Amino acid sequence: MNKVFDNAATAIADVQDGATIMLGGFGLCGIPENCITAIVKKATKNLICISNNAGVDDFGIGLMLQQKQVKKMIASYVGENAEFERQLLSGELDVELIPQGTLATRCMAAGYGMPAIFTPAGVGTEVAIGKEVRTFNNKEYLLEYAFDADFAFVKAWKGDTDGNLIYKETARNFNPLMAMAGKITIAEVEELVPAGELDANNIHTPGIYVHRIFQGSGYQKRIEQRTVRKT
Amino acid sequence: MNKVFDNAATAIADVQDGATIMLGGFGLCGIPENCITAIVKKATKNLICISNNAGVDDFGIGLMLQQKQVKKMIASYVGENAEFERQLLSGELDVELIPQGTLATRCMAAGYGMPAIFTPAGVGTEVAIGKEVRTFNNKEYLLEYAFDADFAFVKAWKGDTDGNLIYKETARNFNPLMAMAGKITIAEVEELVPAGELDANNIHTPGIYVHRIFQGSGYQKRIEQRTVRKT
Amino acid sequence: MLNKNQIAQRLAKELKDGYYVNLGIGIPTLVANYIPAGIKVTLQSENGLLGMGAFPLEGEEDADLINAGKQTITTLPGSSFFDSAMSFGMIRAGKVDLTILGAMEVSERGDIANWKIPGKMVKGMGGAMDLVASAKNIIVAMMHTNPKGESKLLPNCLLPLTGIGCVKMIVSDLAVLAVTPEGFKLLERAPGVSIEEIRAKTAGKLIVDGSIPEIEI
Amino acid sequence: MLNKNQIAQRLAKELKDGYYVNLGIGIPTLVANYIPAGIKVTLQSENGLLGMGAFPLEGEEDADLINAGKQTITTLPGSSFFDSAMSFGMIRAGKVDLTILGAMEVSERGDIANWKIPGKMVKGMGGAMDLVASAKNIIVAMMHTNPKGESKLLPNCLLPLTGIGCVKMIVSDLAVLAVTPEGFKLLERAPGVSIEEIRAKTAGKLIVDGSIPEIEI
Repeated sequence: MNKVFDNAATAIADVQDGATIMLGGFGLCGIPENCITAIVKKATKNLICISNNAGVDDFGIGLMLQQKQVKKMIASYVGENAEFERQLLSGELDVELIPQGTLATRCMAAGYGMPAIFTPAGVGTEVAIGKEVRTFNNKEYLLEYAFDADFAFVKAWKGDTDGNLIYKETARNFNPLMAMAGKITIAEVEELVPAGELDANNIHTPGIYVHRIFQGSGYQKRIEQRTVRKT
Repeated sequence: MNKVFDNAATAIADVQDGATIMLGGFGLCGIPENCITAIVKKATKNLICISNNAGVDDFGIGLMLQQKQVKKMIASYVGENAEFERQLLSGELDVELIPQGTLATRCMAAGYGMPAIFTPAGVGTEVAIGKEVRTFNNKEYLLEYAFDADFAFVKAWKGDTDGNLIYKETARNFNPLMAMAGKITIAEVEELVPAGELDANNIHTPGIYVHRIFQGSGYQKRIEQRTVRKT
Repeated sequence: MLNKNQIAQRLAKELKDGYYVNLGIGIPTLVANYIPAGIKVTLQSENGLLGMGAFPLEGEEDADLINAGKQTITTLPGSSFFDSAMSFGMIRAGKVDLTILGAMEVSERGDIANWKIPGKMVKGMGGAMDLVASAKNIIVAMMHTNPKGESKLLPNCLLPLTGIGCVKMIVSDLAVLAVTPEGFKLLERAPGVSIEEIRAKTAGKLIVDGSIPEIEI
Repeated sequence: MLNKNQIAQRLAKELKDGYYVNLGIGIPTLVANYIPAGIKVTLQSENGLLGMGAFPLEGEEDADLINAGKQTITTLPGSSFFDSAMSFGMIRAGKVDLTILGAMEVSERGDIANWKIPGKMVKGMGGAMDLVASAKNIIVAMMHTNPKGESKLLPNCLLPLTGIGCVKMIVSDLAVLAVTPEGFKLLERAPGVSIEEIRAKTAGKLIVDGSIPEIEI
């Protein structure tokens, strides 16, 4: 059973038009750059994308938006992205905005075999419209369902040939959650090592959740808000 | 704000009769030995204990049972424990047996601010009696509530003065879940180091969940089923 | 009639390359000794380990490294540790491809009873209820009859249930059977065991369709 | 009238030793510059970090280490990284002692609107709805009026809500107010600002009880 693929193109070769894809990352931090490049090249259409953000105009999911590959975007914050705005206002793009913690927990629910979870986020707001509200200990919660995604594209720092993953710093974010949630999870890593080289005690995503893995290349790791202090 | 205590006795000094306590560990692996010894010495009574197992006759929670400190035990498997059996059959001890995954997830729910979760475990069995059953995608699930525990006693391998914890191998088990779930979480560690010495990328329990920490001593780390192979 | 090791050998034929497998206590544990050459199977231990290896050598036991039966074990390259919530999370989510466990009774609808005998000391269900409620592929390994000679394959379980409608296959000392909507379907019989004997020792509905080959191990 | 840094300074007085704090974008971020000496406050960033430090020095930026505003940051000793589910888990579970965030409007019942202006491009709520629905202690930092001079402290929010009945306190350029069952209770006024001015610029119900001290920073 070989999980190792040569590159993004072969790893994502069976992603069909209309697929639902989760993409890890927060802003541009920890995004699956190679998978995105490959899906743009493959020109897969009518995708439903679940990701915390939608990239920027010329990077991340923004590249997929440029090619009009995305039919629907499920995200918590869609930030500064002119093409995104244009497609949304013109009706070309369907957008569902959901609270960030709800997004994270709906991913985790899928990975943990929980069909739905309760969260207080959005109670009393337009997010609650049409949703079941339930009171526990005098506090109201919304019932939110686990996501159902055909593929998850995640990016890790290190990975091994059994699919075990370790993320770096805040590039972890949604990646381990989506890795658990995808029906087929494709992981790209900065460094791929033989099974046994990573410390079993420090694995963030056990290989059972990862179906395909490849060593990525040419990472740009763009910084959205470069902020520094003087001394 | 100092979280560091000298020893178990001072860390558990305010545990009152009738308290609900979670105790980490699986069998005798990763149990909070020092806290148990201290609570036995303190002779606290009428405790409700939530733990996967109940120790053995002369170790672990078995020591608390010997002193008749436990009013109710919530566990998934209570194994070989003659005194436990005697107290149960005589009606001195109340026991609630729940599926192991339900136990784990009810802990996690408490730590994750989820009032209840859905699990298929126990559907159609006596565990389901009196519980709400709900169908999602043609599969039935039980509604199970988050635990509400006054204290969690957990055992880690390494910890720092900010309360960050790292567990070793399968001694992790329920410890990180109970650490998240306790209103007051008391961690005992084999090695306590200054904040900053542990790798931030490899922390299993962030210090925000840990209220008190101390370096334990005299760990026995008993093995329940020593099993070896020949060559 | 198969002995316990032979039952394990037959069960091992159900393993496929790439499978993640949870093996229960007893006969299922023995299956690890018969993983076919050339395939990779990763063993999950529900106390928080993927990649379980053999028992340790004398003197190499590690108190922090045990399996769900509390036995000292070792790990293989590529193993990972995690907490009990993630462990049962991956079980519930169907990431574990195959679960093999023992049973006291199985009904012709695939119900299983293996955790409690009323009137006896109850030890608890441990992770069994989670496993049987979650796994997509559950095989039971057990003796066809109990020590009194009574069938353990019943129209309905008499003991308190562990889970309902979940068992897909049974490998006993006498036979291999699939649990189908129509009842227990006889697939293979142990060498030297007649269909009549299996029929006599199967209290639930037994379907015998065509010729039944002997178990090959 | 307080400037933004003075608002942050006043907010910093609400910090207590041992607090875990989530600071929103804008004025709340500035609070980190005024943590009182002698107390320990740990900053949570909801993208998965406890123990956030200052911005990095030029040349020391790390693309893998950002805050929830996507800014490059550093960590302090004792920090930890975790995934977004755990991050919002600890927020929902009330482990974060204090959340300070900006708002476009706050109602006299503590409702908050800070994520959407109908007719304008909507960027999304990010983690704001989770934070306000979960935290036990929520303080809003904002200007008392909008650029048109209209009060942002209202009987009812006019903009789409982020959360209901959650704001406990407001620190504005003009005043410090508690949100009480009876309405906005004036606690302190900015140096040189009269109660009449605060009353004039507070559209929601304002309670002035006794003499109101000036804000000390």
